[in-house]
Amino acid sequence: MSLEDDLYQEIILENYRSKKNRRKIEGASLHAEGANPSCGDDLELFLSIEDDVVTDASYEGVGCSICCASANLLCESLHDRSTQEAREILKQFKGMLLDDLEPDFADEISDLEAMQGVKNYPVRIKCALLPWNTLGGLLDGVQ
Amino acid sequence: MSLEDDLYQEIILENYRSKKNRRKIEGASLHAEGANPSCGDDLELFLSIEDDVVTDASYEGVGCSICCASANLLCESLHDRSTQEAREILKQFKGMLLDDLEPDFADEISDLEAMQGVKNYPVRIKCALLPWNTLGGLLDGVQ
Amino acid sequence: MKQSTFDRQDSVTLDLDHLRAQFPMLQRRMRGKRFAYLDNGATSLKPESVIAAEQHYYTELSANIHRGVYEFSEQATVEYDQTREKVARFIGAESDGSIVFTKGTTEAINVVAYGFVRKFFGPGDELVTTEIEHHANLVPWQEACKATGATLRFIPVNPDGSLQLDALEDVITERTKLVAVTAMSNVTGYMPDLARIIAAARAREAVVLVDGAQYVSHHPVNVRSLDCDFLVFSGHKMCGPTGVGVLYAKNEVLEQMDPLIYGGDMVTKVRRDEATYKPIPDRFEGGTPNIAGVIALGAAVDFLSQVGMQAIAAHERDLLAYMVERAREVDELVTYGPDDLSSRGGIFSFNYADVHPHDAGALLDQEGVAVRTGFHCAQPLMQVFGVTGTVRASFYLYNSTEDIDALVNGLARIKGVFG
Amino acid sequence: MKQSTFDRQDSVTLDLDHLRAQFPMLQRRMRGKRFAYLDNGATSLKPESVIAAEQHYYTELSANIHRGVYEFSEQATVEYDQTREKVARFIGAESDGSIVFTKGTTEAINVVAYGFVRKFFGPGDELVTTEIEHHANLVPWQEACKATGATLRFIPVNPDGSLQLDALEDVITERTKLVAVTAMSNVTGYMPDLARIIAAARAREAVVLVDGAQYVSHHPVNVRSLDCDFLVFSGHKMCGPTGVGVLYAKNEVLEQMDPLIYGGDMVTKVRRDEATYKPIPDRFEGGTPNIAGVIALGAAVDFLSQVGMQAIAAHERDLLAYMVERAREVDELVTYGPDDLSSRGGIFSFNYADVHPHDAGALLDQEGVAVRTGFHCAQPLMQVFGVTGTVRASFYLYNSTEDIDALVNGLARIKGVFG
Ligand SMILES: Cc1ncc(COP(=O)(O)O)c(C=O)c1O
Ligand SMILES: Cc1ncc(COP(=O)(O)O)c(C=O)c1O
Repeated sequence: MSLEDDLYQEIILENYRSKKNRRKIEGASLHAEGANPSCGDDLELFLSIEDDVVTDASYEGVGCSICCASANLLCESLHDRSTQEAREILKQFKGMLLDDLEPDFADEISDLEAMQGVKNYPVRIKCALLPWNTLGGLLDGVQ
Repeated sequence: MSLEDDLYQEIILENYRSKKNRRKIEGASLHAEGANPSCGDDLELFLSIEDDVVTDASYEGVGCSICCASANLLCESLHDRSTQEAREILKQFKGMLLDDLEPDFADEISDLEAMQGVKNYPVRIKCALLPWNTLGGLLDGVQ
Repeated sequence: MKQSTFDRQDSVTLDLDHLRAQFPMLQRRMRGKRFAYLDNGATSLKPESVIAAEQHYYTELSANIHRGVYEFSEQATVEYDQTREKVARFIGAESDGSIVFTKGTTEAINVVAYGFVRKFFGPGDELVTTEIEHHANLVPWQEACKATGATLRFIPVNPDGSLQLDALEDVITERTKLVAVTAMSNVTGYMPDLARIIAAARAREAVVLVDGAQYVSHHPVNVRSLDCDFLVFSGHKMCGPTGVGVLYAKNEVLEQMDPLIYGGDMVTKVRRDEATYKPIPDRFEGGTPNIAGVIALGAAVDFLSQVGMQAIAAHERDLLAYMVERAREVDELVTYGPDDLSSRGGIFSFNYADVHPHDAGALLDQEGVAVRTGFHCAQPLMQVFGVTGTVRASFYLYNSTEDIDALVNGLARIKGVFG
Repeated sequence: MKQSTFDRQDSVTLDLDHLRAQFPMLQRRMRGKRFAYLDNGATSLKPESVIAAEQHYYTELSANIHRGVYEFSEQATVEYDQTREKVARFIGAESDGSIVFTKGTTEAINVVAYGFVRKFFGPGDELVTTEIEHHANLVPWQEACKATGATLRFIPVNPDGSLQLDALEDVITERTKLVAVTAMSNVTGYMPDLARIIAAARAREAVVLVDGAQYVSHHPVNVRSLDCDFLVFSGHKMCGPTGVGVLYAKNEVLEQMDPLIYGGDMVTKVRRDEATYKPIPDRFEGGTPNIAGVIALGAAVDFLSQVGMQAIAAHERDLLAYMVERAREVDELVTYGPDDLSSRGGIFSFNYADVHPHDAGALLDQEGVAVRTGFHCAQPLMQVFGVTGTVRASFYLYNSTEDIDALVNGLARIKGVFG
């Protein structure tokens, strides 16, 4: 497998280039910063939550294509999910990259599976996980 | 050459065992301490000087056989020498051990040559030199 | 941690020939004689696997770790981090403790002396240690006490170099904030009852540092059951390379401490006037580390684990017993350390009559026997014994009774010269 | 120290094939491709002679130094001390200066930050550095200033990463007690006019520390003509092993300083409550040092001296010129550092359009090209450039134009993915 097939496949590049969720949400219910000091990735994640449902998600900051693509996919996948569902997606995503588990995402968010190839590139796993770990921190604050 | 021939020859062992100069001189004109922290040698050297002539020399302290033998030989060799002569003996002794020079000691102090074998044992050179370096410090103070 | 926990039936006997064949130094001769290496207290010899691990790094990776986006740098980072896990497993460190790599035991103790003692201690606070410590576990505390106004106190020592543990309650008081004690004296092999000392410290809520430089390389260790806050040791004494050591620390203590070494790799954000720091343990590893050394330390831990620490400890106990027995044949020997061998690891200190240790060592060298002579970086203990130095024979897994025989035979040569 | 002192007619051309054959890593392939190692700023590859020197210590000596009375320990001590002399000669250190072995540049700077700045500085005193420094030459000063109340000041930086030396007299004042500056930026290769900076410091009687981590390994150095008080550098960047570095210091300054690391081997007399310390430089080398590392550093110095530092510097100047030329072909490249190549060593930092450096580096890796990406432990300089990171290619004696061609060709792959 070449890097282009594994890591830099079209879905990932599209999500990296997408500007749709690359914005601040003014008055977001939750927001937090996450950084990988060793590679300079530095993101801020915003969530709007109404009645325990994610109504909007966005991110801002700098990061490599894997990190930004992962952040965009995260934002896409959370729309209209309950925080409980968000937790489940997070768990699946981390399991896919860290424990080699086969993910079982709902059809409409199956683009997340595009990130699976990252697991073959140990140093990039933390790029892909940065937005998700930041999400984890945010959700831990919601009970 | 065995260590016994080189280092532990009879003259050295005799000088090591000799108690003659192993004593304090009360009211000595000069005295100073010298130590090799790395091997624990720790000596005090005493000189009585009258009219620029060494009338008595002695040492006290702890040291290995090479160090103590060297100290005893030093004390023996300084008797009735002027400080200028003492400086010359010191120079010859150091030259013998450090610069591989052939020494030219007066007959009555030719026992000093017994220390020549030490030069083949680099770690022991500093044992042999300790009393002499201490002497050097003392003589530097006399002008 | 006491030997009483060893079950002799459990202990596998070492296959000495097989082990010795793995140490290139043991194939050498010294002064033309069979090489009897009895200076393991100073540093250990290295097995091929450790030497190969260093070489592997330099010939197959050679890259710097962290932030590398290319194959060899990634691989070096993985192997570096693996050693941290190996070392943690080796000493039974659970997730509530961290492994910090240092230059050696000495640096590890200084990290605590600066980051903990100098940061938190003041006049009225007390730091308890002993007179049997290696200078590395004494001088940093002296200086830290001087700098902070804290007081240094000592668990009293017996004339044989053992500690008066009955006095623990007098010395460790509510003012005690740190107890720093060796797990094994590098002069006598004496191993204090750490469980008792640590219990006394815990009762006063003092933090405990254990100097494991001599112990960890020779005995099984479990920091959880030991319940110390810090354990420090050196790679070079445990079949590993020079220039690498370990500071184990409980996270809750390490979290509060300031780093000693500031620089790259331990920061998150650096601005002109200030910086923020990474989480532990990275915060304590500023600068390019000894990458080859750390990777080779991993190989040393693998090697020791494979041989088995129980078996190593048992083997050395046998050697010490044999040494003590053979020493009885030589009237001129003056020996140091407690008579109770069950409280001692594989170290045997002695003097031959009043022959200076330096002379004794030089003559043993001629017989191919390597021992250490002098004060062994433990001058206060020398004062207790009233000597300026001793000759020290210290054992390791590859030593045999032959080495001890060579030492005893070598004593005849000392007798020959000094009578 | 400026390149203008090189006479091109003098400089011997390197026999690259012969040199490259001595580096085992250069016989390897990465990702199945010819290995183009352009990460010398992070660490250098090692020649066989250095790897053999480490191995020699472990297989033929293996003993601890100092106080050993047996053959192998004596020999190890001799070889350890010889490296001190070799290093002193290598940087032109005369008898009025000392070589202290440390773990690396970072520890060396911390030795000065503690033993000099924290000891002698107070409110009102100023420490001058720059925004182009590696974190190792910034963070220790930040913390030392915080601890002492001293003020940290900066020589202003130009947008291209060079320094505004016209402002020297404004920044270095009678309150300045230390000037700490790099001899070569690890991001741009920029080499400030040290002579001018040191003259300004001397005029104010300030002490000068030069960070030679990038410079010393690539250029001839003479501390006497440079007239700095401290020069620090790392073994691993100069064909030497990891875990060893050098603090050169003028004796008159070192004499006044406190040691950073307390322990064995740096003391003369130790009593229960206090210790006295050895003369310099031993006082600054507490604990068992990285013996194998120091001995192998000696081999690295021998190797570099034999190749010739003039020739190495000239070779890298040629490589940089070629790199800059080839870079002109690629419109998407954004480059960093002064245009005047005569003020730069063999380092080339760039970004490919707005592709994140991490992505660029990962794709170059696939082509067998090893570069470093990120902020290079120099965040303040990244802020000057307004970027979060760069891709850095850094050269050494064994690099050829082929390596640069591989890099330039690799850029096509980046274009393929990111357009
Ligand atoms: C200019 C400069 N200073 C200091 C350092 C730190 O060196 P080390 O990590 O070897 O301590 C480096 C290494 O990256 C450097 O390039
Ligand atoms: C008990 C003890 N503590 C500390 C040390 C210091 O270890 P290092 O010199 O490796 O830092 C030693 C080594 O001699 C030791 O035996």
